[in-house]
Amino acid sequence: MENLTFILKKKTVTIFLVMIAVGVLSLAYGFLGGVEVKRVAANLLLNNYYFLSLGLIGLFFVTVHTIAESGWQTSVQRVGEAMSAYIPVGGGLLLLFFVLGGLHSIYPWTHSDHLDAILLKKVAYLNVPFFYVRLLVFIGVWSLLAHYVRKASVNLDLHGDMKYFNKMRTLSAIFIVTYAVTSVVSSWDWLMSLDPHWFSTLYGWYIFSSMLASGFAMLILVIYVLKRMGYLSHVNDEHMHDLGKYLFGFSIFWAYLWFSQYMLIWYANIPEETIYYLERHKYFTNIFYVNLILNFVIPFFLLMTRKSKRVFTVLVPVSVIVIIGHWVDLYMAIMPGAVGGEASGIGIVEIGLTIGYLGIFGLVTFWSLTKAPLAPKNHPYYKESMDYHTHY
Amino acid sequence: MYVSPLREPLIRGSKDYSQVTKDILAPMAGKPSKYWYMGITLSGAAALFGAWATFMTVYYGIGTWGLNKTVGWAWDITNFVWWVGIGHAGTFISAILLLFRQKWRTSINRSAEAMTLIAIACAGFFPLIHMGRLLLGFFILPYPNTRALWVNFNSPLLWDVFAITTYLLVSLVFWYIGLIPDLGTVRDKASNKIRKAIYGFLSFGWTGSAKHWSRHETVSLILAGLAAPLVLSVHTIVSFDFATSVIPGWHTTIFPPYFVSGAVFSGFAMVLTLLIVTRKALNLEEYITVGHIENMNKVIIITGSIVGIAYITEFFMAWYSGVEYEQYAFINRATGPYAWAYWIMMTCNVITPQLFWFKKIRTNLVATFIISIFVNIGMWFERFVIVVTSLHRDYLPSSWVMYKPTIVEIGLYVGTLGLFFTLFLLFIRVFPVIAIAEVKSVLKSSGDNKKDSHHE
Amino acid sequence: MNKYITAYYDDEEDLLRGLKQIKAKGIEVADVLTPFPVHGLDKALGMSRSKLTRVAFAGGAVGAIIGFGFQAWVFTQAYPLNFGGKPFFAVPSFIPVTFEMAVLFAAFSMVFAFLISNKIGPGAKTVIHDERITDDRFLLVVNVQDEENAHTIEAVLNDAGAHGITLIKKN
Amino acid sequence: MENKYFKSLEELRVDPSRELEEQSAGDKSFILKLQRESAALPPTSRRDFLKAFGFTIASAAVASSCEQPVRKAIPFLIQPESIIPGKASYYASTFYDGIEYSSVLVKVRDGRPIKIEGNSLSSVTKGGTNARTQASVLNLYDNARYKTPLKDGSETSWEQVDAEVVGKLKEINNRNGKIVLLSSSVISPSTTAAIEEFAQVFPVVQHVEYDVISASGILEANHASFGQAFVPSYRFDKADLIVSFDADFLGSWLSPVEYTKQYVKNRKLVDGQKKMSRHIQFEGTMSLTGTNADYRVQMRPSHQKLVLANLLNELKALNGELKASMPEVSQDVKSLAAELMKHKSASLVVCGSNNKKTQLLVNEINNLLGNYSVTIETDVILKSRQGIDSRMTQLVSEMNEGKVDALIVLDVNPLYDYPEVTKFAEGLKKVGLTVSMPVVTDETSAAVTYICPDHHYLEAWNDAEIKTGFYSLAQPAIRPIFNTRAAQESLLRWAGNTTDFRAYISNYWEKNIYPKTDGLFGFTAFWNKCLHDGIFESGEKDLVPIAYTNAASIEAFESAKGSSAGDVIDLVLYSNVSVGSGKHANNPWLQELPDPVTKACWDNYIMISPRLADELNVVDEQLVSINGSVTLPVIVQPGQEYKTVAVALGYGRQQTGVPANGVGKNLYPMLSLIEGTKSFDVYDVQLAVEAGTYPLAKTQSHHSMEGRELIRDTSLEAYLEDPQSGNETRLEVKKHLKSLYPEATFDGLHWGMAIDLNACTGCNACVVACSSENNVPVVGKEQVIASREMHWIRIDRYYKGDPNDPEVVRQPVMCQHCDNAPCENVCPVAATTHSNEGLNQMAYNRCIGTRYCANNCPYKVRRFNFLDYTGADSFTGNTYDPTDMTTDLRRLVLNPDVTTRAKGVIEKCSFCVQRIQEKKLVAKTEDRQLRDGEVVPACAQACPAEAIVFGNLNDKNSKVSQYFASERNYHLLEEIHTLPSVGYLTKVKNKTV
Repeated sequence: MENLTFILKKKTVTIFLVMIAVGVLSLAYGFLGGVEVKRVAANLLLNNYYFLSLGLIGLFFVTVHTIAESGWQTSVQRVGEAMSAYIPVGGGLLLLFFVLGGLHSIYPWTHSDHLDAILLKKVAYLNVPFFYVRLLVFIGVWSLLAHYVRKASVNLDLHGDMKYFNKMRTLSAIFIVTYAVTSVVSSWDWLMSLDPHWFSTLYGWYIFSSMLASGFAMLILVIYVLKRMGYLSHVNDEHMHDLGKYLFGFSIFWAYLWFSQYMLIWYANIPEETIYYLERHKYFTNIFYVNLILNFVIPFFLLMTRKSKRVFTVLVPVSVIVIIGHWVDLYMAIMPGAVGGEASGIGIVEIGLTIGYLGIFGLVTFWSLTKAPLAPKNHPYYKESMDYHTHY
Repeated sequence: MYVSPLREPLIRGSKDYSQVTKDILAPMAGKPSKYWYMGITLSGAAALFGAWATFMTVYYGIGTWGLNKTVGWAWDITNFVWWVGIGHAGTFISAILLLFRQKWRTSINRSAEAMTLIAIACAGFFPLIHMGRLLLGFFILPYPNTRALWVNFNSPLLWDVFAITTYLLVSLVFWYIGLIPDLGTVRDKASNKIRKAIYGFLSFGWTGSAKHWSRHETVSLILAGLAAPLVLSVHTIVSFDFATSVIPGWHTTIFPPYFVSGAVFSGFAMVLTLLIVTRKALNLEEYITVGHIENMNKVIIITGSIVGIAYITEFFMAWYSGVEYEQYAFINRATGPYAWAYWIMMTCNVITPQLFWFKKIRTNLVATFIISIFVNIGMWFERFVIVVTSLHRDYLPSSWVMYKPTIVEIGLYVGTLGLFFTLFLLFIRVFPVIAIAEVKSVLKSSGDNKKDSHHE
Repeated sequence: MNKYITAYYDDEEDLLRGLKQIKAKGIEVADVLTPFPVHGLDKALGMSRSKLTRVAFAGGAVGAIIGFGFQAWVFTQAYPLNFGGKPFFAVPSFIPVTFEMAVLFAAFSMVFAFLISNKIGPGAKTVIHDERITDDRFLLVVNVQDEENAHTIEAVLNDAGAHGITLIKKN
Repeated sequence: MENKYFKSLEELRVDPSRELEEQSAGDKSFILKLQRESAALPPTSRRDFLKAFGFTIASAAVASSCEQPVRKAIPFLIQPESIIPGKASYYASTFYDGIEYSSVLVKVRDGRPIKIEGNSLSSVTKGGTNARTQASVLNLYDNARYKTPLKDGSETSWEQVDAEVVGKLKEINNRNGKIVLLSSSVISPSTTAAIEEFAQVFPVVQHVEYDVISASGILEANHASFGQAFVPSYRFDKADLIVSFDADFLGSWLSPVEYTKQYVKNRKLVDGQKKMSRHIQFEGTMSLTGTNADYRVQMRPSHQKLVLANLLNELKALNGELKASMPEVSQDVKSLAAELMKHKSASLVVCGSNNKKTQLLVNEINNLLGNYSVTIETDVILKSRQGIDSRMTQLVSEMNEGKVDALIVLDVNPLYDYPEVTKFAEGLKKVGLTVSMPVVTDETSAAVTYICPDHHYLEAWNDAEIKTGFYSLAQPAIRPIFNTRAAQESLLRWAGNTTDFRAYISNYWEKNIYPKTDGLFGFTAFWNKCLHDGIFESGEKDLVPIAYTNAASIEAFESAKGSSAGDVIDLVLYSNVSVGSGKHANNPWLQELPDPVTKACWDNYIMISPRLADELNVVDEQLVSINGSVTLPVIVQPGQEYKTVAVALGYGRQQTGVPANGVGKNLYPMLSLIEGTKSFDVYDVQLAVEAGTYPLAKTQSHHSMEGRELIRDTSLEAYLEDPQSGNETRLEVKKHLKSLYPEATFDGLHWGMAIDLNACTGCNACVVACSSENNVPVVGKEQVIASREMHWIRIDRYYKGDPNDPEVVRQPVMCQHCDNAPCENVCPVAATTHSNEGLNQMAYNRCIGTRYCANNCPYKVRRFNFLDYTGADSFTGNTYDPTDMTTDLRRLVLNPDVTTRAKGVIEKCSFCVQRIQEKKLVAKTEDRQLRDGEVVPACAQACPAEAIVFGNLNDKNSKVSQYFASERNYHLLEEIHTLPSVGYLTKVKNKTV
């Protein structure tokens, strides 16, 4: 009989706390060790955005399958829900970051005395009060929906009442619709406006695809860790195969959007657009290609066969690579605008802060896992998930 | 495989395998109904109208259309993109839904794929006819010639040639591979010798061997895996036709996914339009159930909403860009001389499908039929808005003009509609409209008489 | 002399159950002909997974290489032309055609491999044992060495609930 | 390399004495002899031509077909000496159509003239041409030309005509009847001599000069002021302040090409020039000249006299005289007077009125300002306007009274363009002998008994003295295509003189003009030089009999004081830059040439002010009638004075060829005759809105730049302060001009073009020149309405500011030859690529007509052959040619160096690549580098304002490079990084901001 209740061991907590400590130390180093404030701020933004997005993808995973009336995912649904527990935490951290000077330090448009003709045209949108209004709306709506979805899911398991199942469907639909808009707009606000002159209509979806791939990689990793700890024995090869296919598919999807955006800008060669890639070509040449290799080439070739998606020996390394890869992708999105090519780099601050945030994320996720049985046995489709074969 | 009792059965009525065979082969047997004759007369007449328009275009030139120095593409490319979009549903249903294991696809994929093939044929007609020198159209192929001149691989139109050809061939193969076992069934059920010989030839000697089935499934799955990115690539490349340019309203990075989503949106709408009629006419209500229609309606909501978000994103980004040309292009769309087209597009594509949030509407066949027509209209106007309103007022106001279609252009469009329905009407007489073997494979798990005891 | 026995089931579950019994008796089932792909049949018959995927991969790789290589050759070696100031080696421009070629080659190589490995194709001559196997019958084929063997097999099949057990001689 | 100027074909004939020597030289000379003998046979003098004719039809067919088989080819059995196949010769000649003059070079390819270029040796036109001059080569191949002499409409022979006419003339002469010779102003000294000789033989001959667009007002005013009727030489280049009252001197007034040259010279801010004249235009309708003015003041024509009187009054006051009292006008004449006073002796006031009294006021104003002998030269007079209207009026009365027995019409068309046309027609019926000598079918010839068709000017010998001492010669560039005879020769023959006119001219020059030289090298050398150069400028002066007297002006001033500014609607009848007087209306190039102001072609229409349009509640294309007699569609014209409407003359031809017949309405009958003098301004007309609309062909329908910086302009003041002014954006744009891939480099040549927007007046000469050089098809009215005109170069015209009184800016736009061309990228078949000289090339053969390039061109300069406009398609019977441009005769004008395009093919400006190649070959054979300015595209060559400069951008010293380096230079839509090879220099207006 499988172990349904997750117990957070002290050892695990300690590991996460150590990671958090590493983060705090590197933050301190960043401020005291002569690293440019901009660079520290940009790193805080990067990690805040990254892990908040991973949490959101967790929720996305749960809700999208709920409205798709899909059954197989119920076996791993709790993991997605647990990831979504990070949303209020990450949202709070992000808010804190902006309030404590992050906004002013790296967003050129917040400097009202430096606005040029083009930026002046955008003031109706790019202004500090409106920015905060949007920020609060996004974080608030996400956190609330995460909370209610989770609540409905737990209730469904507790009471097995179809009322909760329907409620969950409704909430999921609301989240999907909201998230479709907010993920796009938030990426404009928090990332694209770092290069305030530049614009690309695809940007929101591109960032979303990036987060989607890394979110699924994180989901796989958490499942792997749980399985290593002896949980989730009901999750079999078939489920991993499906998750692997997602990772494979979303990596291709990301590459598709990356190519679409790059090629179209490359092709038309209009200066107001090409400036974005010119900066990245000039100062981040290696990272530019590393990004493609980590996020497309490696997952594409390694996850192509059926077997590789079913064994952890391939799936886990690829997931780790993809998580690093999309961190790099975000790095490429943020640094040139926020810090500039010459002042950027990858050093203690970058690595340490990421470890720190990973610690927070892990802690919150695993803490959340303890709050409900790992298998939602009363979910109406749970049985389907258990009797699940893919013969391809 | 276990299926939750919550799920609605995909096949209604208590049926055994033999009954399934009989039901699905019924429309192929006997004499066609008088409605069939009326239909084919009407669509044939429309196709003849198109043939006349084709002659006019080829003989007298593109001058028989309403194009001018500024608007170089209008109905031709609008129709092309519209048809290509429609041609996305079949492969989407077969490939992507297969990958996502949506069993409800089995009842609709055959006809949707056939519709796809016919739609691509209709679509492919437009890039050909739009050439000023159709007879020299073979220049577009990279063949060795005396001047050692190749083609321009930078041109999205050339990518189109590769994409559309590949898509047509792969879709055809995909469709036919799926059709082989069913053709075996037709062959074995044929009472007449000639029929037997023909279907015997077409069925490639299918025996139903377990090994063959195993390979058949592998092939189907890999083809689905190949067709899924292919279907994305086709409309992506079509979108590149516009997005690579420098024309405001054309050059925007969101086009690739937005076009794909719009294509699936319009494709599903056309599938709905066809199937709502077909299921009734061919008595296939038990196979193509309201549940199927509802599922398709859900896809319509999703893709319609994605398209809506893309419209709004584009509009916002035009303002946000601060580029005056970009801004004007969008103001002109919404308020310029073609604003009516824009608002038809907005109403049909963004507002109408939202009605499907109501279960009552998305399970109502009449409402679905009407909305599917609306979506078809809206998606036509979307392409019209993109092609014509962007071109007719671009950078230099001195060249701004208006465009009006001529009877020849209308003829070409009506002609392809005629061709489309003619071929579809022939298809339902010649091939099984539902994948017999696939339906049988889900009959036990998702039929009305499924055995709940199974696989405990 | 080549002989074999055919027998049929009316339901795939009976077939799978029967197969288990037959296999347990050590009788090798040569083939099963079904009207649709029966889930679990390949396992029950002990078939290995198809290698068609490898053909597809190889085809795709060849297509991609040909596609990319040809474009690169045309633009840099055969006839370099200045198109709007784009570089001759215009990699982003080559991607779409490369992709399409890869898909085309992969699909067709696999489909041809499928037809060849199954020995089916336009005008292929195959034996149709029973016209209802494409309708609602699940037919077993068991090869027979001699008369005695045939009886044993017939008995086993009968036990396993198969109908219409027939011995067929082929010359 | 300079153009090679050849003498005529006839001049190049082999000296007969050499023939004998050659006879022994074997086969080759025998062949030569055969050729000469055949050429010597009387009727076969046309054979050389026919050979060339046959060949050229064939080559036109070859040239015009992309894949058609050659249907007919007649090879040269014997190569004519002066024709090198594939190589063009240039002959100097003179264009004069009775209205306008240009000294020209005629480009002849394989025996046929195919292009007119300006002759830069002439100090009158200085190499400039206008649209009509450029188009005149097509008149040579007019389908509607008379092909033989005719009597009562049926073919006859010259002998017959000569016999009959001479008989009748003698009879009239004997009975002391009256023979009238009706012509436009004759500027040819030899023609004048011939007419005199004719008049000597027939003393009853009276010569009446009838100018369609007459200058009677000036002639008569000057007669009153100076004692002689003449048009003086205006010097716009010497004036720092130009004030024009309704004189469209850049478009149609007197000598526009000459004036454009002068005007622009004083306004071009290049090569270090910092000075610029100021131009103030008072006018009612929006004229080409008005749109170029620094200040444009609206003035109703009926107020003109009063405005001038007020101005004179103010000037007098400034001169210390007592200010007379008179009705005031709304225009600010006071400050104008002050400004004029500031520029005393350096100003120029001109007036387009044909009223003697008005012109007298102008004379007095110029006199007060001391402009005579400075900006108005009275000792060099313009001879193209000598006709006094009242003489014609008198002639018509006499005809009606039956006093005229014979009327010989020398290529004028009063039955079309005389105001009281019915009266003339009535009178004509009463004339016993009527003879006409036209080139092309016209209304007058249709009503006469004898038609003695004249040569086209490219087939004929002629001479001219456009201004005192400025002589030029015209020589044939082709043998007469039809059985025509020079009009002068007809007159001489009737007078009993059988000398051919070439000899006659040469004799005349030997006797009368050669003596004006120092005579150092003998007459033959002089004659050859004049033929080669096309011109001879003697420097002689024409002295007026008396010094300026202002008595008549004072009288005019006194009478003007009594007039008042009425509140009526005035009608201005103007001649535009395309069909002009209507004489060349049968020229498809001109019919399709969009008006520089309205951008409409293929019709005339009523230009109406926005205010009046609102009052009448009419919009464009609404039919409106004038005085109940003429109904035309309206065009709402910004800048039009509130109650001034205008309609172009020159339309409504009924009896000429296919393109012109029935196009527009004839407005000549609306001209008012005031005391026998034509008034082109008709006061107090009644407008009535009629039912229905009428579609007009316009090549531009949107008139605002929508705030885009397409045409950049500034004021002179701002420019002097900061040369970058008006072009500040460029600095910003240049900073951001970055590319994702290395910019292409061009070693050797990199062609570029710079256009000085300050110089361009919008006269459209370049458009016709381009069509002529590049075989641009004419598509006809319906296709222009469908926005399918094919012009490779267009002049965009935008309005800025108040729609009731807008500023007008213009910009010639052709293919920008972008180094990052969006069009090239997208052609699937590689039909358009970039050359290693920076040219954006089109391979017509390769084009399959997807039109993708045209869509993706941000400048919209690519043109598509929507139908088979040229007859070059592979299908037969589908040619779309509403203007008969594809007849064998018309096709002779095709330039064999440029492929005619088939149906379904994209075409566009090539920077005249054929000219580039030609000059490159010349440089190569001469083993040297190309020189700057050696390659001149057709548009640049034709431009009378020298606004277009072409050359090698890699050569930093080239003129185009210097233009590109100018602060004023910018590129159209530079911000999208197309890297155009065409630059524009900002427009500078001498305006106080």
